[in-house]
Amino acid sequence: MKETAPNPFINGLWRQNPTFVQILGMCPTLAITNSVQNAIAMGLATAFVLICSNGLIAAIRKHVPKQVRIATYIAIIATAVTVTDYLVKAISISVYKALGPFIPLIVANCLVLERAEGFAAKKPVIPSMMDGAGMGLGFAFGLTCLGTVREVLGAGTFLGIHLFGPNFEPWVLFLLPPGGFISLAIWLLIFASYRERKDRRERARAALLTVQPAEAQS
Amino acid sequence: MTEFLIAGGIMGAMGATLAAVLAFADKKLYVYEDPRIDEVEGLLPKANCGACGCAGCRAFAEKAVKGEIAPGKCTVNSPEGVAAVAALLQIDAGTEERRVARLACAGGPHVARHRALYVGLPTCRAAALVNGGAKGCSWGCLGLGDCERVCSFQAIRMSGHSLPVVSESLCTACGDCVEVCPKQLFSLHAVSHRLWVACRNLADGAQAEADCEVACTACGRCAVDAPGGLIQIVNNLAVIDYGRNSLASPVPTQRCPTGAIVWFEKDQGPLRGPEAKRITRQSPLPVRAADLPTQRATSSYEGMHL
Amino acid sequence: MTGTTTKSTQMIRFLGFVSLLCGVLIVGAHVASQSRIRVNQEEILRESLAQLLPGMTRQVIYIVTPTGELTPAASGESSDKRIFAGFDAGGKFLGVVLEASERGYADVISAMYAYSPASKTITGFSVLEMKETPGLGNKIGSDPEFLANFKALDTTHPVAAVKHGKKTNPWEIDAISGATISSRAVGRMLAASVQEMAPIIARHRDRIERGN
Amino acid sequence: MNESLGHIFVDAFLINNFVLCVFLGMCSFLGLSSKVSTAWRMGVSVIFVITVSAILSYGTNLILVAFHAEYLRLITYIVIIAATVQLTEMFIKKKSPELFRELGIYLPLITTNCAVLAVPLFQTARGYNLLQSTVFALAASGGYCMAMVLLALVRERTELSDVPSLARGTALTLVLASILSMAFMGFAGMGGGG
Amino acid sequence: MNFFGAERFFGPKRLWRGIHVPEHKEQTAHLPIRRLPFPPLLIVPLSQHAGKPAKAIVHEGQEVVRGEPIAEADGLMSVPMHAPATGRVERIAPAPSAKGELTPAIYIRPYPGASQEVLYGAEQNIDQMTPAQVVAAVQATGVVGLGGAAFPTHVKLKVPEGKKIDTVVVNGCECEPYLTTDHRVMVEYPRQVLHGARIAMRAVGADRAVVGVEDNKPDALAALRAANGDRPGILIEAVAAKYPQGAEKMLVKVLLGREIPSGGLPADVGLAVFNVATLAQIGELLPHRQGLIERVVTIAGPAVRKPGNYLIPLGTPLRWALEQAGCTDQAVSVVLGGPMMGAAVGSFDIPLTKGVTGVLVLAKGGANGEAHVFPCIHCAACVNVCPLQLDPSHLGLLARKDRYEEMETVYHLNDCFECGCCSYVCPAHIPLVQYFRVAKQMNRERKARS
Amino acid sequence: MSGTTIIEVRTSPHLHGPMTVETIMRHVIYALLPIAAFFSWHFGLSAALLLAVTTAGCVLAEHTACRLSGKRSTVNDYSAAITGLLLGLTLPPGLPLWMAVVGCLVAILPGKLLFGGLGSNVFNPALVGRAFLQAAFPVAVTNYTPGLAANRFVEFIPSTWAVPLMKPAPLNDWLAKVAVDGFTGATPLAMQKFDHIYSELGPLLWGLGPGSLPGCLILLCGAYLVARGMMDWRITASMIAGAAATGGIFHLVNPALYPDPVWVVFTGGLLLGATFMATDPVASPVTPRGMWIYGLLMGVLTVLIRNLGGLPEGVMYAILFGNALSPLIDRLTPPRPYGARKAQVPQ
Ligand SMILES: Cc1cc2nc3c(=O)[nH]c(=O)nc-3n(C[C@H](O)[C@H](O)[C@H](O)COP(=O)(O)O)c2cc1C
Ligand SMILES: Cc1cc2nc3c(=O)[nH]c(=O)nc-3n(C[C@H](O)[C@H](O)[C@H](O)COP(=O)(O)O)c2cc1C
Ligand SMILES: Cc1cc2nc3c(=O)[nH]c(=O)nc-3n(C[C@H](O)[C@H](O)[C@H](O)COP(=O)(O)O)c2cc1C
Ligand SMILES: Cc1cc2nc3c(=O)[nH]c(=O)nc-3n(C[C@H](O)[C@H](O)[C@H](O)CO)c2cc1C
Ligand code: SF4
Ligand code: SF4
Ligand code: SF4
Ligand code: SF4
Ligand code: FES
Repeated sequence: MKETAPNPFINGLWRQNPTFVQILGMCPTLAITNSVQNAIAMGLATAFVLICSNGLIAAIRKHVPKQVRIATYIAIIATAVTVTDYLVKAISISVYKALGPFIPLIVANCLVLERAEGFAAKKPVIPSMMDGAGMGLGFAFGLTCLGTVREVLGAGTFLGIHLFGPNFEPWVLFLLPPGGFISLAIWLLIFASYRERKDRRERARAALLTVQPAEAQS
Repeated sequence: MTEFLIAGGIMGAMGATLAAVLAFADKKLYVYEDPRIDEVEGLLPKANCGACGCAGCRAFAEKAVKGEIAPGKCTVNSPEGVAAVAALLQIDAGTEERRVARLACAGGPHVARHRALYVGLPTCRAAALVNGGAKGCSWGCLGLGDCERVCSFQAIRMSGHSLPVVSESLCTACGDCVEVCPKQLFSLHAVSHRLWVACRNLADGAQAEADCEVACTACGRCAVDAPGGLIQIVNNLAVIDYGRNSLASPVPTQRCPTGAIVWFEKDQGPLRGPEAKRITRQSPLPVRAADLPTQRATSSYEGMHL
Repeated sequence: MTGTTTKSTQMIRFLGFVSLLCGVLIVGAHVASQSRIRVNQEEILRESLAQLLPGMTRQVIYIVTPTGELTPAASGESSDKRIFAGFDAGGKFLGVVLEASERGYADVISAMYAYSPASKTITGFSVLEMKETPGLGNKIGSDPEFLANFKALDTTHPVAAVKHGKKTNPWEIDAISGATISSRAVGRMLAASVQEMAPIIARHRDRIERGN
Repeated sequence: MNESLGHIFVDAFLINNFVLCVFLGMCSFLGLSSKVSTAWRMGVSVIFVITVSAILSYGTNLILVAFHAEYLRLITYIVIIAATVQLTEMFIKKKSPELFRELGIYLPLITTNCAVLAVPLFQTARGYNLLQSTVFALAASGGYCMAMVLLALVRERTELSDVPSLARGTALTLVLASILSMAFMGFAGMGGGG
Repeated sequence: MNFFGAERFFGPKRLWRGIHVPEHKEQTAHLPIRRLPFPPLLIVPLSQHAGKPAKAIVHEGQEVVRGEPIAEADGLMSVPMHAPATGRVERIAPAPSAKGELTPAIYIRPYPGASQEVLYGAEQNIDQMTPAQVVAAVQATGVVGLGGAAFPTHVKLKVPEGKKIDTVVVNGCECEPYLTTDHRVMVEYPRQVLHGARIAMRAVGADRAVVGVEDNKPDALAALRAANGDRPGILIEAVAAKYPQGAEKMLVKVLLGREIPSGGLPADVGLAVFNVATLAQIGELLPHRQGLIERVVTIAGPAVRKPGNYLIPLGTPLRWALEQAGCTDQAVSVVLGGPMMGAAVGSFDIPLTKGVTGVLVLAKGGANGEAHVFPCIHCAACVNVCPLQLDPSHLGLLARKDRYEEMETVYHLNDCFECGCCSYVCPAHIPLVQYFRVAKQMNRERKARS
Repeated sequence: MSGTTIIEVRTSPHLHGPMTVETIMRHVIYALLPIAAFFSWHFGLSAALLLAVTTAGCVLAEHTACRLSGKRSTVNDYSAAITGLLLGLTLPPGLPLWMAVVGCLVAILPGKLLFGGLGSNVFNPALVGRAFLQAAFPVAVTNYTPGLAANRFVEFIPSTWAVPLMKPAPLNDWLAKVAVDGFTGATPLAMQKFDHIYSELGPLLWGLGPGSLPGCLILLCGAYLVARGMMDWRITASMIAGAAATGGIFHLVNPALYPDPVWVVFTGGLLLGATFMATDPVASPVTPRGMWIYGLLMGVLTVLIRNLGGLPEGVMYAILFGNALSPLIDRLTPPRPYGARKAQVPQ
């Protein structure tokens, strides 16, 4: 049974976080996060696309013939992305340059289609937009986490501010592809150990509550 | 304005063309699949345990949709889940009495002797292949916990005395432990089968008791106490006829001298009768000091128990 | 809807309609943002030119035809080979800016540099696009020590990069330590570009300096 | 630009491997690489989809350029890809239901595999001709397939060992991917330089 | 050390893979075969061979004469049993066995002072028998493979439909450390061995026999060569000592360059393989129409007081045999068979049967000592020594994860004959063979279920 | 013992050969010691300290990590010490120690323990550590100081003591002080690749160039392990053969640009890699044919990366790539089982 998610917004932000739990939308997650600034910009752009596309798709969901549903969703997403693309270009060329070829690729960000199929296609407009916002911000949060590790270690800065003084030896690796993988792995390990510790605590509590099964009592 | 016309034209034409292609392909390549299969699968616990007898949950869903299997056959599903599947398919849930795994041995190392020390892979399977395991009773549990490891539902826990304890609530009757146990000590029984002989030893009484303090010695008291034919002594062992389970009660356990016959009270585990030997020992019995003929002494030969 | 195949014509009509709508939306966004984007792009171009030719306020763009002739280009349009001539507020000719590219460590590096036809020196250098290793190769765009090479780089002799600390001649580029490959790529890029463009510029020097 | 076909191939296949160096197609790379059999089937499906859609997009681009409607590139490309994927999906479902089951939710997700969209976009941006585009598409998708299979191979191997529970799953996969990508750094600069 | 494997190209024929194990044969190789007295009680299991158990033809309380049949063969895949001593049948009841289960057995209490002379039997002329009659006569002797497998010998003598056997291979390798039964049999009974070989040749219609003897037994080679003289038909070949050369698949490859197909039989490549002791028994028993009632067993090992080769009545309890030979208090485990393939026993109340080639009493702290098991480091030592060219490394890794089916279908688990080379060399001390046994068992059960 | 012997039941075989993992690893360390001694003699105190730090770092990292996760410490199998020694031998002697420690942590934690410890790692841990360092601190890791400096036993190379996380101070002053003539800081390979300057071959054989170890000594130490049956010579042989052959082809095509095969084999880390790293049993194939293919592949790849790539050295990348391929090689080259018609490639 589908769990009754209390709030689609919180759901995307934390419980079903696209980066750390669902492992979706990985390309921008790994490619764009070598600075915190880029990470935030990309996260917000994606969130914007998600909100628009979820809303639009939810609005027409009742009329879509099953066989062309993917093509339809994709067309809608692509429209939202192209519009975003122009918007970003119009607002700031330097941000546009940093996000490079990855804005058009938001179209192909699995996260967006997954939400279209998995949520917007079934739910009304408002919750869908909430979901889009939650997922989008969750995604932005994930990117920022990653961007932080990579920028701090890779350049010794956070949002461009030097943290360790000019003599810091940057860990170039973290700006390179392997560093992307490693940073995400580090975050996943942190979350896993957190979860494991929580589990262990819960299990210990459960053990105190249950009666030990009796073995051949005499 | 021309831009709008061109864009509209191109996009409209492309959309229509692709839709036409897809529509055509859809006619040619369409495979009918009952959408209810997916829906049923969504309602299953996804344990893929095989307790239902199908190869995984999807196979169960396929069969359930075809009406070949009742939703209730999935014993892992919650009652609400079963009801939901049944409601979806508009059929009867078809409930089945829940079964659990029961162990036919109570001889931990504190009551059952080992005749040698087994050294090797710490699994029952491996131990059983070396001379049948090092236990004195060649039917008994080897205590190395293959069943605990194989149970995907954490329903088996090895007790402090290296005996598996099955949790009645967690066991889904998937049968994995039945298959893995090299001594075939597990069997699946309806939970209502509460009278139980926790022993498989076929040796005669004296030998059985020498090997294990809680063995069934085939003394026959339970059989005498039980109503008509419920318990019989076959091959030096008490055997319960579960066809007459309605007659079962804790009474036959009352006079059992070793406590080999027990009554499972829900959530309390096996209960022995009041006359059963009290076992206060916690530590394992020493491995029987091997009467390895270290001297050339023909006279010691009389020690051979035959 | 379960189990029933939707009518093909309905599918075609639906998808056609949605696509049409999307197309219109996109064009709308395109048209609406077009002017703003152009302004932005020109701004960027001017900024980067001004960086190379300090004091520049006006640029004239020429396209080099395959035969080596110059034709003026409408601003903002990109094409093969371009020469930007820069003038200050007083209309004084400051120098030309040229584009060049070469394969670096990771991928192609493309850059712009300022060239003074009068002194035959390179007077400025800035990277447009590169994928050199951050913190290493990408210093060719930011390292002040490296950029100092381009205050007045002699081009009468073919330009070349030498290892860090080994610069002895005015036509040599002092490489970035640890990024010699990228530095050498810059050297090769400039050498090739100057070799090709200098004669053309020399031929049309008058016209360029006049700015028509 | 007039790159040689060999150079285009080596560049897209090894040096700027789509998966390990450019970060495209990550989701399926991480999600579908637990078994070699699945990984390589997915890889082959992607090779097919990418090559077909690259050729179709090349044609589409010609039309768009003719009408000065370049702004429609993104949407036309992606819709064409979506249609190609859906056709492939129908085809596989008909011909090999068990493969279909194995690729499961990931088949429709080929559409949203960034690598698939990136190829037409890159080829347009770099002004490749039809032949170059095809080679580029083959190399990029071949590189994707290779990386997939490599990762699946090493993942299958880790299945035989006792990975600490902490690292089991995606974290270990990411570490493997990261080491693989370090190994691929050896190819960097193979295209030129020194 | 085996540097570039150059020694392969010199010297006698040899096995390429496999291992060199310390032989420890000096303990008993020079000791002549001696008889052991009758124990107070003999336990003759009805199943001492591979195949169907025999059917008892005596009843409790009945008196039997040494050599008299007491159980008859139950079909083709079965052999009769004979009374190992003159005495009385005390009972017919289950008895413990080396496998750990109880199996039916005939308990015979020999009369005190009973003679070791065999009083039963009658002469028969083999030369006038057809091959089928020879096979029947061999079955009547109750002889099974004495090389360890205890496979009924007459079954091997019956040429399968459509096959032709051109050569009888006589296996005198005895590659297992400690064991010297075949060695002593060859030294002391060379004529019986050769006679048995000729009987086998007649039965299978082969015109040639090859005896393979490892070159660490020069006296056995000499004795066989002397006994054979220059009679044609039997070729006696020395092969360089290496374990497990005695396995028929290996020996056949080394001697004749033939490979028995996977899952096939020697007959598939025109061969029949017999152990020297098996043939010696046939050569000895068949002319007198007698039955197999005793066999040579090596009792050896670091913890034995009086090691030696003993002629032991079948059904002698292990405890009796050990008491006769005596153990030191260093003893820690007792193995039936050789140290590489033999099974350790946990009970001394089991009888010695036709398949027991040796009894080893191992001491504490020997090579058998406690060792820490490391993870597999993929060192490939096991792959390099596996005589069947399997991949024990992967098999072991898969077994750890219970992936038994894959082991069988992809990695040829069922070809493994459990020689133990891989476990022997594994620096990580992984009990590979034990894993493989469990895996095979699990696969068998899975197949039986479905 | 009062005659109450407990008998044990075990499975066959009841004998075991003399080899254990622990002995093998110990002997690998013995074989590495002469090389480590040479390294320390050649570069002096800093090198010795570097080796000590990497070895201790790896051992401590493994010990602590095991303890923290509540397991028995596994350092007594000596494999962590090998990792440390080899990591140290692949690093330049003046590397800041804090970077060396980072390398140890990476080698042992994600490189080994994350996979499940000894025997489970897919990639060679020492090389994972080294690859990480190379990518993280490319300048520091390729910065070689001159060997045989006069004061090498008296003072440390200053960069050794760089403050953690900070850049090492430039070495120019120190270099001027030790006054090594014509020293460029480049390894012979880098000089050949970027400046087309060939170092003399003779000193290379004896390891007297900067950044190179004595080829002959390495081969000798490897031969010791082979003779004791603790290492497989096939991988080493085929890797050298592969590199020499590929190098030879390049040399024939353009002798001016590409060095000759002997030079190829004796420079850079090739011999150390082929002898001690490519042969790491854990990450290499187990099948006999597989070993040949594996070695050849790495040899060829090394030279391709060296000659065509942007980096002067390719051994590390070639071995890591080989490690990644070794499961595939194992699958494609199963031994032909006795009695089978032909080897079957598992699916
Ligand atoms: C991960 C990595 C990235 C590198 N990136 C660059 C780069 O972008 N540009 C460059 O010139 N050298 C780069 N190099 C270094 C070169 O391989 C080479 O060592 C260096 O250019 C030689 O310069 P040097 O002679 O000053 O030491 C990189 C090395 C590594 C390991
Ligand atoms: C099921 C089965 C059937 C056999 N049938 C024959 C047979 O027909 N002819 C034959 O010569 N050997 C036959 N053998 C004997 C084997 O070839 C082999 O000699 C025997 O298993 C003992 O070999 P080992 O000691 O190497 O395990 C058979 C074996 C088995 C297991
Ligand atoms: C690993 C292994 C080692 C063996 N070693 C011997 C041996 O040394 N001597 C021997 O006679 N049989 C040995 N055998 C048994 C032979 O394979 C074969 O079964 C026997 O020679 C057949 O003769 P039999 O049936 O007369 O015993 C060995 C079998 C295996 C699997
Ligand atoms: C011949 C041989 C070579 C080895 N080479 C390496 C090596 O290059 N790097 C390393 O970390 N460990 C090496 N080891 C040690 C050990 O195998 C390694 O730490 C494992 O990879 C840890 O699982 C080697 C061991 C042996 C026996
Ligand atoms: S393994 Fe046994 S105990 Fe566990 S769920 Fe299955 S039947 Fe029950
Ligand atoms: S019940 Fe069976 S499997 Fe479980 S511990 Fe006992 S012998 Fe082992
Ligand atoms: S795998 Fe089997 S046949 Fe091969 S060495 Fe091991 S035990 Fe012997
Ligand atoms: S000998 Fe042992 S450690 Fe070596 S590969 Fe085989 S199983 Fe692994
Ligand atoms: S975001 Fe690129 S494949 Fe998922």
